Amino acid sequence: MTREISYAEAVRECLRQQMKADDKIFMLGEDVGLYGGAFGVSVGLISEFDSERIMDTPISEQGIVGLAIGAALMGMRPVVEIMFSDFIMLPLEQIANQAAKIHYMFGGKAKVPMVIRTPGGGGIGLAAQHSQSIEGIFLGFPGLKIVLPSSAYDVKGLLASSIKDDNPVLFFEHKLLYQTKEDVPEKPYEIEIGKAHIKRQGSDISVVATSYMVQKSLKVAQKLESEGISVEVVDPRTIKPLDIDTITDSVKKTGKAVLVEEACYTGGFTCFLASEIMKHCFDWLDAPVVRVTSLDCPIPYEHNLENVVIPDEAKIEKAIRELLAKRI
Amino acid sequence: MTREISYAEAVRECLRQQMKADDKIFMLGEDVGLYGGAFGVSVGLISEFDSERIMDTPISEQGIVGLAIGAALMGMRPVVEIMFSDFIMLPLEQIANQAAKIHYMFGGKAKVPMVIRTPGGGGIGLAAQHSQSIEGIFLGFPGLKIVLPSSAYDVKGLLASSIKDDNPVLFFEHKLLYQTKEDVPEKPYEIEIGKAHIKRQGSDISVVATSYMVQKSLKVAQKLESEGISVEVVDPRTIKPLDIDTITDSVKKTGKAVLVEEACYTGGFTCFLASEIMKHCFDWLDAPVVRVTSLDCPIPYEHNLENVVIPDEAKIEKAIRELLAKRI
Amino acid sequence: MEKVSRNLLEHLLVMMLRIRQFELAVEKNFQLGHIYGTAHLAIGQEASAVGAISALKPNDLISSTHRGHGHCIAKGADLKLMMAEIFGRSTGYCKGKGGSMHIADVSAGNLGANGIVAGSAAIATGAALAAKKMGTGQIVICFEGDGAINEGIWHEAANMASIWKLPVIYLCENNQYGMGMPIKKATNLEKLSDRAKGYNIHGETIDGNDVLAVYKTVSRIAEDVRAGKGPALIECITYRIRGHSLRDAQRYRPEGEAKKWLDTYCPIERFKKYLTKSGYLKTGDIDALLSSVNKEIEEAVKFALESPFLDASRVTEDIYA
Amino acid sequence: MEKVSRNLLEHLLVMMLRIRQFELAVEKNFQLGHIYGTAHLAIGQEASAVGAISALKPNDLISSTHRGHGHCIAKGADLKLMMAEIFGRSTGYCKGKGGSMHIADVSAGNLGANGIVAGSAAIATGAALAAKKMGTGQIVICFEGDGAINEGIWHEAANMASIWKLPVIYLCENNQYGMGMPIKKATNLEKLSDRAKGYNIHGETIDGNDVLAVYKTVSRIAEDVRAGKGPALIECITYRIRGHSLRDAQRYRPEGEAKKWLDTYCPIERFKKYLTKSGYLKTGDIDALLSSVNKEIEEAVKFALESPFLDASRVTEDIYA
Ligand SMILES: Cc1ncc(C[n+]2csc(CCOP(=O)(O)OP(=O)(O)O)c2C)c(N)n1
Ligand SMILES: Cc1ncc(C[n+]2csc(CCOP(=O)(O)OP(=O)(O)O)c2C)c(N)n1
Ligand SMILES: [Mg+2]
Ligand SMILES: [Mg+2]
Repeated sequence: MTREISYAEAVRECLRQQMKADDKIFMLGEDVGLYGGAFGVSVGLISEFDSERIMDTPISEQGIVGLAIGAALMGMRPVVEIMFSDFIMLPLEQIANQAAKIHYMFGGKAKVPMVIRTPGGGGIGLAAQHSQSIEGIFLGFPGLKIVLPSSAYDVKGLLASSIKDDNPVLFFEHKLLYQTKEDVPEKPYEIEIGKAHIKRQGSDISVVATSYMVQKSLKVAQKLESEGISVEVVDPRTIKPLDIDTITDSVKKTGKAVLVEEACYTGGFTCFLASEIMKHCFDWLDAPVVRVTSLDCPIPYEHNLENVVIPDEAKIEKAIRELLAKRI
Repeated sequence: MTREISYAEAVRECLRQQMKADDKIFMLGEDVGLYGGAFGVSVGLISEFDSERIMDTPISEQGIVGLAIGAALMGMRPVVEIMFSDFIMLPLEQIANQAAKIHYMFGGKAKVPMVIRTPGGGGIGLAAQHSQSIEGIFLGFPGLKIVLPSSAYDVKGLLASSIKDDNPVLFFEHKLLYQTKEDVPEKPYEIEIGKAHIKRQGSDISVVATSYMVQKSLKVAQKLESEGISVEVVDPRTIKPLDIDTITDSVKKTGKAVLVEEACYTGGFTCFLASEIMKHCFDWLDAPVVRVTSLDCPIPYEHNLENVVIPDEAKIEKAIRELLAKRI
Repeated sequence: MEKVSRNLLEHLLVMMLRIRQFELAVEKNFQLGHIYGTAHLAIGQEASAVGAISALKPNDLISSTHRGHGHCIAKGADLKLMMAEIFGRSTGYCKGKGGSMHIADVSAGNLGANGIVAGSAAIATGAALAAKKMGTGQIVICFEGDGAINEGIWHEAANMASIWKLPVIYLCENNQYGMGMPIKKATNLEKLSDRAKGYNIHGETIDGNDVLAVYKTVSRIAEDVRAGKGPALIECITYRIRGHSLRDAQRYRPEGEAKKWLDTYCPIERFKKYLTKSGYLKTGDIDALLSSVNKEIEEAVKFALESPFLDASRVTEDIYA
Repeated sequence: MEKVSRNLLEHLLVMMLRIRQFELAVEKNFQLGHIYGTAHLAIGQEASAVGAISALKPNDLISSTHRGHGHCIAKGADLKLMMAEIFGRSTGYCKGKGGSMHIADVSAGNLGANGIVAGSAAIATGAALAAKKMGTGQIVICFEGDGAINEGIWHEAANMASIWKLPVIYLCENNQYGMGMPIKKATNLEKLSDRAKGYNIHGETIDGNDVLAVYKTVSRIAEDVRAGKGPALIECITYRIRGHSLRDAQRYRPEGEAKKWLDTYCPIERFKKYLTKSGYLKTGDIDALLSSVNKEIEEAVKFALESPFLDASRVTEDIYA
């Protein structure tokens, strides 16, 4: 059965179904129990499970992640929630030096199956320490997988595969996606990690976007359709491993690529992606790849300022039009 | 007067001179005093200053950086040493959420003049948790400056400017550079942050390299010269701010770019650089920019394995030859 | 400790009223849609901020938290600039770039609110280190919630403060919850000040809703801290009357608990009672003080509402010093 | 506690000899150029590893540190595989990918050495959490240096262990230095076990060079921990006889200090004296044990030397499970 449910509900449903199916799975995080998490994602789960399965922790991000690693080494499958993705800086050492590397350092003889769920992104006036898109910093740590679901359907399937994965998976949700709705099957299903998804077919230009920027890009594509501009929107869904083939196929077809992400201009995932596209599609490209990102600026508090920093539909549209207008 | 001294000595001399000139400067770090730091950089300074100026701390990286921020807010100019750059993951939150953003969040009304010195890189058999090149993770945090000196002359001048800078500066030294020697003026001098340096002029191909990879690239350039291949070697010296003009001028001249860094293939600084070069030099490029990096792999312990993961001169040479051989 | 003066008593009351009325105004203006984002109100916790900061000298320092309006006001901040910041205006302390969680006034001794729990612990300790190095005689109060003391950085900072005898007081406002987490589930301690034993520093737990007790305790301890006897940890028992933030459904809290605390332990009502009973002030005096505070708050709101937003072109200013 | 058996006494001695001789072999082979990188030797600290781990049941767990050879050996590791790892060979515990600082054998209950100070504190605590959740009855000993307890993560882990009464013992080997930092400068405590008071857990400081004392203390405490009474912190006073690593100039250490400790408090000599005095073993018995240990070590070195390096083509295996 398929119903329209929200992204937050899809996460919750996945957690419920997976935890019912496997008692090695448990949740660990700040106020994930009665409070239901800062964005209400786990509201109600505590009454279906108990405080052993849905563990409220002290405010101790390093410790929480470390505990999860230890439990994972023992064969459990912890799902950690870090309340805001900004706070994931605190347990970085445990994630990137321990969880990511244990399998390798130990010669393949131990594994760390765990998921860290955390909401990123701006747009609700929480300023510089609660609004970042930080996923890019994890790209350089082999051993980690990085997932950024952009819709309710995707989040349910990707979370299921992440929980079943035998590696540490960083699972970045987005504050502004939580209330977006989509048809989602009730039955559990999985979406393979490492497969991009063409969210919309098109032939004139390729837009590769992540997380909430997929939704914004789709709106722009829809709008441009009425003018006869055919925009293909590709969502990598997982930025590590990256399905570069699906992306380069699209770019080879259209000859033009706009990459959209919410991280700053300097240092985000699309830097790597741009460089890969140019490497693989050099002879197909009509013009350099264009990146649409946040400004190189901490996210400001005030609403208008925040909107200036974070890419909006107008900026995406402008980038597409300008690239299409380029004389080859 | 100019003498040949080592990179480590150049750092030490700079610290000594700057601390003598300004009593607001002090050092803070694990075993920076009598021990002289894990790589002997500050050996002897404790007898010229005292334990108030050269402060040995407990093993508390987050706390050390946080204390430095507080002292900087009060008008002092702390110079922190983090023993291995891998450990800088621990204070990431203080660096990237606090030090980097305070000036902005506080509306420009406070500043955080501090330097964090830390050695990165592999090559001495210390395995996955002591050998990383982690500088790239800081690119996405506006407010930080990131400096990677590649020679004794540069390190002295860049450290002086970093200490005098009113912003938090991350100063990445390299274990294998410490013993490399160069002519260095005895008198204090400064090298402007944000200016790339053409380490060697050339006309056939541009190699842009950072940190220890500059030295390796220079050796390759030297070798190829005898074959009549003219390699230009550019060292950005500071990756943030980045002197993109000097780099693109070089690439426009040669039409070919090889980027060399010690970080992993996925996610390092040269991802951004490659994407910028292709953006600015698209019409000048004969072929896509080539990146020479470490493999996407934790640094292994054993010597040969380590050498396979980290780029060596042979790999740089191969990349140059292959790019030059490309039929345009 | 000398006997407290009438002036001081009035000051304590006015400051607490300012905080209370300011927070009520923030709450109301959020409901009216004038405030974007969120804020964390200190209603019910006025005594710890006011009692502690009133025990400081003017050039002493504080660091604050996400629940920082009270500390900021008690440290003498300009209500207009605070309100303007919360309204996101260019006239605010941070030009609208920081908002409620980042109000700071470093030159006036407020090292800033902080969006990161325990994010200020080491920063405050570093300010104390600098004060000691420079011989300024300043001390620092590091405000923090009960939840903050479980963060690693707090531990690292407290240890360094202890070994170097830094002039810093960790003032832990135990308002019974860290978000929805009851303090008894987050630590296994009778008193949070027992944490002090792990660092061999002075620890003390007091009634944080008794403004005079806070004032007297902090005054006494500040003297020792200033004299170089090392840091201290003071736990102020208090209660968070409102939700965690302006957007908290409060599922975790027993019905009526907040009302009970407010009815029984409201720091302002208790202090008013004390003042009138002991004859320092009459009810009429208090009413007069309240209405003058209300006027200030009204002016602050007016100032904020009439202030312009920062021009978008200036959004990337202030990234580098 | 029951009286210790002769078997046990012999076991304690043999294990300590194994560690000592193993470490001497590592040191020698480093000097010979057979070992690349560095290692941190546990010479002089044999009693805490052996005493503590001998008090565990076979399926209990340990986590270790950068100075981890001793813990690993005491937990029953195969000396050949250990030595091969330190020599960087494909036959080693980690195929040469980990080296001295990352030897682990999770399926045999060793959660691994760690290159990060306090890097294992939370991991060990999480293993204890899992053991409790799964009802396995296992307990975990988290070995750590005196320097490690000043890291924030240690604090966070200890607090969670305390609130959830997790079956973990933090065994702090106070060898007087963290690298070159004397412990008295790194904390302001009489006894490091005083840190326990900050979490309301059991803390105890013992002579860590008395293997029987360690064994008995850990046995007693392990019983409580296993029974669900919550975690404990045991400080074992010991001394690091060698430099911090194989490359330490030891500028910070008073001349003769190490020799004095070795002459006076060597855990092996003390235990030998006890065994011979009390008639459990004769000098000849001990010599026989030593030479059999020496043979094992020689075989381990031979195995390591003769083992191949991993083929370079396999360097990127084992990144993902
Ligand atoms: C490092 C970090 N973790 C989590 C949060 C989310 N958060 C904000 S306030 C808060 C509760 C803080 O509790 P406490 O320290 O008791 O302060 P109170 O809100 O009660 O004043 C939490 C969990 C945060 N801001 N920073
Ligand atoms: C987070 C971190 N900081 C610093 C280091 C460098 N380092 C390695 S061992 C060591 C000293 C550790 O002291 P202690 O915990 O007492 O252990 P010991 O070496 O005495 O056995 C230091 C500073 C590290 N490995 N990790
Ligand atoms: Mg609280
Ligand atoms: Mg030690």
